[in-house]
Amino acid sequence: MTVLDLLDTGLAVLVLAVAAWTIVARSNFAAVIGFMTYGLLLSLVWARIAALDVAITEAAIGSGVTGLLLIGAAVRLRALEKSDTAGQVGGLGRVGAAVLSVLVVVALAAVFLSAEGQGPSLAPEAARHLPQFGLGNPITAVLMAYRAIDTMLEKVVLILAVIGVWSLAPDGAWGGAPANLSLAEPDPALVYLARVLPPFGIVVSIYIAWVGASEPGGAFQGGALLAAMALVVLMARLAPAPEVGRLWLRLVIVSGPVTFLAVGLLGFAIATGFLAYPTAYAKALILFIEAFMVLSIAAMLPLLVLGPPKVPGGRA
Amino acid sequence: MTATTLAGLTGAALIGLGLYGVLVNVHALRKILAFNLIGSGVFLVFGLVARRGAVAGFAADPVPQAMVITGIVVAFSATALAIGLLLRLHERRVEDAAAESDNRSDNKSDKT
Amino acid sequence: MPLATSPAGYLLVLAIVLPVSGMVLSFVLGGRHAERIALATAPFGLAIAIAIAAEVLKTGQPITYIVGGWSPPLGIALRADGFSAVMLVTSALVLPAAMLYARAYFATPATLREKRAPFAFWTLMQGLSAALAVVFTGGDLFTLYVALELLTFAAVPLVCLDGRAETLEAALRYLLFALLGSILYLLGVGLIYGRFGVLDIALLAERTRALDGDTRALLVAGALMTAGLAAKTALFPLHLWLPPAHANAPAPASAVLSALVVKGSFFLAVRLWFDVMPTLASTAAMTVLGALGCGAILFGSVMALRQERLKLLIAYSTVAQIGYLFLVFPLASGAGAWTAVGWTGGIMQVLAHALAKSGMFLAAGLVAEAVGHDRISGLRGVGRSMPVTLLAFGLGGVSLMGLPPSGGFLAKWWLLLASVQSGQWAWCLVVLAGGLLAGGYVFRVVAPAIAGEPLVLAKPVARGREVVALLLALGAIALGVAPDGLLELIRIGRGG
Amino acid sequence: MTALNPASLWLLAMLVVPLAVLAFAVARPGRFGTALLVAAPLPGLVAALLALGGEPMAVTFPVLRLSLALDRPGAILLGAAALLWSLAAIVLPSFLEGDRHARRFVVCWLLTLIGSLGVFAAADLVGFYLVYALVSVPAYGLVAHDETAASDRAGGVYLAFALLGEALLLMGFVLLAAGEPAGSLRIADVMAALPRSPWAGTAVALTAAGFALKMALVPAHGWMPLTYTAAPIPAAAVLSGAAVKAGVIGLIRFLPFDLAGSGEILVVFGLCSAFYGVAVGVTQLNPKTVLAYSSISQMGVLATVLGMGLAAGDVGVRLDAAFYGAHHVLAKGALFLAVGVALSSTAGRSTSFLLLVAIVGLGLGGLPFTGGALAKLAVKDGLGKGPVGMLAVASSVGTSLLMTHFVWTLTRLAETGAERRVPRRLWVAAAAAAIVFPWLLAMILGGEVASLLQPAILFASAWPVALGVVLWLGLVRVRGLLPAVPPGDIVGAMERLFRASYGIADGFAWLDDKLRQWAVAGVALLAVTVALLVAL
Repeated sequence: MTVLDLLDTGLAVLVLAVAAWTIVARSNFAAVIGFMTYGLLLSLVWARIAALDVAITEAAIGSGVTGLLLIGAAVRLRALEKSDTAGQVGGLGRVGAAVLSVLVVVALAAVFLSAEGQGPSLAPEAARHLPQFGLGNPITAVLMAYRAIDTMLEKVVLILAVIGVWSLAPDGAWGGAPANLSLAEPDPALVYLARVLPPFGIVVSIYIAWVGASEPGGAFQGGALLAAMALVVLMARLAPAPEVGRLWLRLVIVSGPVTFLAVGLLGFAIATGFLAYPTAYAKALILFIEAFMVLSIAAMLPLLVLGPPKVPGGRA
Repeated sequence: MTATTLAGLTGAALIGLGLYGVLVNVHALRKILAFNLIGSGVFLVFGLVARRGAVAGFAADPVPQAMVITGIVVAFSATALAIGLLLRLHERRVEDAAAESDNRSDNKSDKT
Repeated sequence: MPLATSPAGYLLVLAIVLPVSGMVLSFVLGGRHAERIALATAPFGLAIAIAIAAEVLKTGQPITYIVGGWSPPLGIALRADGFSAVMLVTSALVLPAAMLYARAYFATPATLREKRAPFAFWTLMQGLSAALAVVFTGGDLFTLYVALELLTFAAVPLVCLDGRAETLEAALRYLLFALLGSILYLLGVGLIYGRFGVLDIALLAERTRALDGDTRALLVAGALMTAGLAAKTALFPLHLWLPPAHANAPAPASAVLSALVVKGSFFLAVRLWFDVMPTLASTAAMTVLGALGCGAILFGSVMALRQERLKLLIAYSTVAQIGYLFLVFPLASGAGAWTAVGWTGGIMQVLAHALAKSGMFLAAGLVAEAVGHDRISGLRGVGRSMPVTLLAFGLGGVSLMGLPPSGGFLAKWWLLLASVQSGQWAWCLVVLAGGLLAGGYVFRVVAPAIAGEPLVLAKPVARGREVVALLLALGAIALGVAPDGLLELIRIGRGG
Repeated sequence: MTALNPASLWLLAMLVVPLAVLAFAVARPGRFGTALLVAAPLPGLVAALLALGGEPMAVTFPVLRLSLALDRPGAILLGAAALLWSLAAIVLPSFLEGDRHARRFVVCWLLTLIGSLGVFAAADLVGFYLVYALVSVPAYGLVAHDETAASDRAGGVYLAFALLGEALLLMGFVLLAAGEPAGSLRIADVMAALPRSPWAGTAVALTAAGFALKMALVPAHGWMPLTYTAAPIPAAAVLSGAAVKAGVIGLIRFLPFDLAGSGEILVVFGLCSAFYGVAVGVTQLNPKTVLAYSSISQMGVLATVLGMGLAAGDVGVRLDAAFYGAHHVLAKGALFLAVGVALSSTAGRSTSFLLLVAIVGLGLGGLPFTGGALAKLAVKDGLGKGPVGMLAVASSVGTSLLMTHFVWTLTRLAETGAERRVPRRLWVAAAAAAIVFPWLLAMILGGEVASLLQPAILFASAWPVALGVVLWLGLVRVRGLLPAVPPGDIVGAMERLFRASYGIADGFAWLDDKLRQWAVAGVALLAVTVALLVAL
């Protein structure tokens, strides 16, 4: 066993231990902190299996933004935690759940171990067409060209989630803004950070989105970083949360999918059909779409963290 | 055993842990957490598949990796919606309880 | 199956793009525009769906569209066979009907630019329409995962639009269980890709047919995906989320949830076992699914008989009717000559239930609105004050009971016929018992409703909304004299 | 439409005309034209007469997948039923005047009418099932019309039996269809394919059981006394007269007479019903209940006749049974109208009235010169001279006894007032129809009617009737010894048994409670996964 193997094994054990902690921890808060740690450790696992794009995404979303969302919820639900013991699962239920979960794991493990080694791959196929787009990162090609419709629909999922979260507003608050992220006055250090960080963050996220054409990174990761910047600013209360009735906000939210859809339909006219790009403009079109996707993601992720409008808006 | 298979097995174990957690945890927040564990376990399975698709000159099959990125976004949306519902439910319960105790005290004052 | 775009393939793109665009535009413009856009696009949606059905029927084979010109396995194909086509048409009928009905329910008041519930309703309904279009036309298992999630995300918030604690709890439970279901599905997708490096259904069909060797990954995937989809379809004993969600949602949402949304995940389960891996569908596994369906029929019907509230009764009836759908697995899989009969029966059940149940939910909603409650014990004479509504409920009930002429009758007829021809007698008993129990719960509502003095209504009912409910129920009846073309259409693209 | 024979259009009119009347009744609540209700069944009568006089008619509607055909047995029953529906409709206005549920009654009336007539002409399985459902299910509205505790109960019990019958029939029909390799649903085709069907026995048994429920053969008879006692007079008249014959035509159409099957089973059920109806009938004091038990008995006789025909492989029994049934249609309908007359006026106590009632009633026992005597003669040969034939004669004695008892219960009836009046003239017309129609039928069918008036034949029909009357005279003296049997006798026990099954439902509710707990449902999800994994 090499050192690397040992490290891998250690990492796996650590990941599982932290995961188990999030299940059994007594306090919700501790479990959420555990989960964020878990997310970071997981990105290391992703990096170890040659999936840098995923590692970045997992760190940004799986750990970062999701963590923020969960922490906020844990804080607000703290009052509930102690009182709510009804519906405790009995010993028999736990044993049953454990046995069946283990059976599922065994079945999966049997599959993985039975077919070790080389598996089927679309990698060469995916790479073969890359020059046609002028792209270097095959993942971007998959997301933006081969499986573009998935990516487009995934943005629709995000919009539906935004509508769903907004629909939870109290009736009187419609059109208004979501509540502040933290209940207490922001820490001065955070405020300072929030003043300094965003300019850099914006530059870096644009870079990540741009470089995604050829290196790990891309619209989603760029958007996520931009979203993180927005969240920092919101937490520091340097800017108010936007009112959900604002036209500009809605336009920003839909800009990504709308551009995607529009370029996709344009494909009927200028290329071979829906979501097809003419070879000459492929890279330009993809980057054009990605630019708006970054905007959309950067708007939607913080909005999903912020939750439904709470403060009655300026205009009903 | 390679790092890849190890990652796959880790994924399987995470799925098992998550399933157990979703089933036995009472608190909805913890169910949501456990659901995210299952999710990341499933994504690791995709990672394993991607890595096994490494053929000459390619570190991994990009297609499953791209799917994971899409999957992470969807999982995040799901978490956000679930948390939103949970928080709103909590709020409503507090409001309803407050309204009920108001009613009760009103009734009492009527009687006295 | 062809891996090239069919001449009319663009219709599939339109079927998806239209509701997506409508939803996005509604989201941006908001307010009354959302309603207008939803209603204005509906006829076009219906026209597209009918055009797809006509094309499939005319050419006698599925139509395909290769998105972006990238052929599977690298790219994604959209595909519509006969089953897709009839489901597209059904949803293009039921959704607009629910929307028309909902206009009074979710109107934006003149004093407001935008109101929460109407905004959410009109955008989410279009989201639902888009999700269903992708579910019915998606040719790629991962695209279908995204579609499943689209469906869930559009459906869940509809349940709790009134914001009561009870409905929020129902919605949360629905969401969590549905997520559990979809993650199991996704895990299966991962395993299948790991085995073949292919997710296109048509290609997978070829691969699994030609398969010899290790099937372990596929079997594990099949079990996981089927269980996940069963959870999303609320197949007994996985129905915990359905009664509270369907019974507490606003009536037009309940109608769509019961009629279409649960059929979405069922549709994918059918795809899985009839298209993706028909050769791996063991008799035992199909029997397990059929047995669960039987459990659902008996259990759901008996529970419906016991409910105090009308909408809960209808919701449990949905649990029962879903059971019939799963009889399609033992009755239409395999190679016997009866499979065509079992298939037609199963699909007819999907269609008849969609129309009958949506009509019944809309009728129940009208009753609850006009009377002020939906306690069955307090509905004596309601049929005399709102006869059209009760007629809608009763005609839907006729189809559920399987009395002729109705789609429900034909469905039962064929399911029984296939059971007999395949020698699987046990299903017959349950199907017949289910009909009797359905008779019981329909009678429980209808008999007192047409008796006594006319119930005094707290609020008048709008005739137009009654007619919408009635038309849907009449649709279920009209399926009883379904033209041969429809039956032919249902079978187009079925393996073999 | 593939019909060539323009007379067949009457078959279409038979269904369309009542539908049009129905539409009219729904569109114009409040007022409903008596004339329309009386006219609605008449196209059926015309079709029946045309079919009796000429060739069998047939017509097919491909779009509706419905085909109609009228042969002689069907036409005989159709004619009698249409006549009764038309006559009974005459009293509807006086019954429904000021009734808050008049429209509901008329709608149910017309739907039942369509089914009742259609069932004699339906020529394919699905079409037959459709009209059979129509003659069974909407009749609930007629039975439960009065909205008393008794009629609510009767309605519930009626519907339960009706739906159970539908279920049995559905399964039987599916088995019949499954046995037809070409996929044809025409009754003629499936019956022709029956000998080669692997499911022949089960198919016939289930189908016959479904029809036996409709005919109220013992032990599935309990619904009938409840129903006819609770239903308003005109409804009871058409239900007991016409609607029940859906079961008779069912047996006629679906028993494989050309195969000589095991008809003995049917004979046993039939004879049991024939005597059981009489035995319990004489304990009843409500004339409507007495008539209901008489119907059980008469349907038992018909089942015996058909059973003997089946055992002997005698195709001709179809016509005989239809003839017997046709007489019962009109006689039973007339007798229910007689109850209406007795209820609505003192004239109901007059000797002339009671005499006519006795003639029609004893006609069921075979009183010479009545239509009933012809009916008895028609089935006599089929019943044979063996033990079954003798038992059949004994049942005639019983019927006469029961009918005498019926006349007596009429005399004891308290007058309830005249607002729901059955006109005497109508009653006389119905009675005349019951007496005369079989004679007309016999002449149309070309029988040698005069030879039936020979003294030996007259005597053979007369003595059982006389014996029955005498026996009743004896019985009435020991009346106090008779047990008090509740209408529907064993149906009360069945209801209790049914209620006991609610315990199962409680078990389901408990299960539901568990399964709706998150953890249990979650474990169930994994269990389903593992079960599928194992099963794959």
